[in-house]
Amino acid sequence: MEAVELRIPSSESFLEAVQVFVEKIGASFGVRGDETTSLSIAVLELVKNAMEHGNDMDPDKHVTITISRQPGRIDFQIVDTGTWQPEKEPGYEPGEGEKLFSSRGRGVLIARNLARWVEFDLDPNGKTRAKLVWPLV
Amino acid sequence: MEAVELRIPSSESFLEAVQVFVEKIGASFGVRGDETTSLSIAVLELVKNAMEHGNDMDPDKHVTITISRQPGRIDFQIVDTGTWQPEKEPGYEPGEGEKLFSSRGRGVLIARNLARWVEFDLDPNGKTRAKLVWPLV
Amino acid sequence: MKIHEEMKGDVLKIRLSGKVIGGPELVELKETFQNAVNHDRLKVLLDLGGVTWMDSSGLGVIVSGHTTLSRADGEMKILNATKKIHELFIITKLITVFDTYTDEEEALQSFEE
Amino acid sequence: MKIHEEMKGDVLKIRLSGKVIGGPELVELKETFQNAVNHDRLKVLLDLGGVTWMDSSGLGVIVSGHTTLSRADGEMKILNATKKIHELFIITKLITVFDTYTDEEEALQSFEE
Ligand SMILES: Nc1ncnc2c1ncn2[C@@H]1O[C@H](COP(=O)(O)OP(=O)(O)O)[C@@H](O)[C@H]1O
Ligand SMILES: Nc1ncnc2c1ncn2[C@@H]1O[C@H](COP(=O)(O)OP(=O)(O)O)[C@@H](O)[C@H]1O
Repeated sequence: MEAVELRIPSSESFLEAVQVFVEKIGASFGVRGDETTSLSIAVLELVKNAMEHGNDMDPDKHVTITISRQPGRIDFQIVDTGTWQPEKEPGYEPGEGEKLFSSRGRGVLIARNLARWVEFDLDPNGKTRAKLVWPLV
Repeated sequence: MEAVELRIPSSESFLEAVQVFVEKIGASFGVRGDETTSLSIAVLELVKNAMEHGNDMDPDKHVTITISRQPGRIDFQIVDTGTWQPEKEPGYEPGEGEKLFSSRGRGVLIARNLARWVEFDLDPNGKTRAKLVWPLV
Repeated sequence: MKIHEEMKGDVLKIRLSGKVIGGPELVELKETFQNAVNHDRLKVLLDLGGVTWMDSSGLGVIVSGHTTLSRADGEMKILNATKKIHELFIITKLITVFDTYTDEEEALQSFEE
Repeated sequence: MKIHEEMKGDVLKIRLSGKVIGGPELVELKETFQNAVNHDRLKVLLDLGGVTWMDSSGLGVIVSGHTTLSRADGEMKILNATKKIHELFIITKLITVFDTYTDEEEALQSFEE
């Protein structure tokens, strides 16, 4: 089966639509009950980062979300128009080293903990790609 | 602003996700209260047709839904992998001429009446494209 | 969608509520009509008062329910369609197929004639 | 998200329920904390018992509420975090910043010390 793909302009106004969409797609792929909200929160943390840090909230820049069901898991890819490569910065762990009393800096950490596996690289076009894997039990 | 774009495999299992997505996007574009369900029903009639008649429910064939806000209206385009051209068949009006007691044949008619404007053509790649215009008041 | 069945004399009143739209739930509605015929309940009053939305698949199941009943010499009438649903019946010309009522007593009596 | 405020002696109990996640609603929560300080209500017990979900933006507003209160020599404590929310506090190390309680009486008394 082909992947599900969603392209949206960088604007807060679409976040709720993306959230309910991810929940319903998750459910249709077998994510159970209230787990669908954990899933959508994890994915949304990465989508918000892509809009904010990757695309500077510029509505002419879009974020692409690709969702594909694999045996035992769902793969999510979130691609923005930036070129961020945290795994290339030695010792950098997003979410670590941020100040404890900052009101920011917890998105990746939360996504990673909810999903268990989040990593970043560049897609074939050289753009920032966040990959999130959601285990299906 | 760029358009919102959604690509989904032809499978009934995604219809609910598409429906809530269309409702939320509609709301974020200014469609009011319970009108969002009228909108999503109209769009879903066309999406179901694209999956069924355009793509033979083959999950390896996808349907692409493009949503863009224009002054005073929202434009929807639903593209499948077929080459249906009803406007080229003289006198053909989908929904008319179907048998009254058939359990099928009312989708386009309903979409057209809810949205006021639905038409079909081929997209630049020669594929069936349904266009639906939703007025914003 | 919720389906509630109730006998009113010899008339089976089937009350639908919620969204009557495409999906697995429609199978249940189809079976409800089939069951009515199987149990010889041939006067069916379909109360749509609680229906918030209906799409072409929902209408399709109601039409085939009507056909199933007619073949068995039964009859289906419609009660309490809201403005929105009534419009659907007009658009699709189904208003010429179904007798529609807004008053339950009147609808029930119409089966006696 | 719903916000319910109630005085318990000199402690302001703020009960949140629903989803505490990014969006316009968080502004209201921010203002609730600011108002508490403006009205000299410096002992705040934040009851998260009804919170179903929280994301990084929700946590961020709670942290900045804590900061606002601390600057005014006030204090914020947490009551009734569910397992899921408690885990969020552990993941983000905020568990080292906030005193958390599961018993309201105990929480209220802790402000007296
Ligand atoms: N898609 C991205 N593109 C560029 N930088 C990013 C991206 N995602 C995260 N970052 C960087 O990682 C940091 C940590 O992100 P996060 O933990 O979500 O916290 P926050 O978004 O609140 O700053 C961000 O401040 C940003 O510098
Ligand atoms: N995307 C499409 N591609 C090919 N044929 C289509 C498409 N959409 C509609 N049609 C044709 O128009 C007819 C009427 O469609 P519709 O009114 O939705 O009723 P139904 O889908 O129940 O047959 C369909 O039976 C089909 O032949």
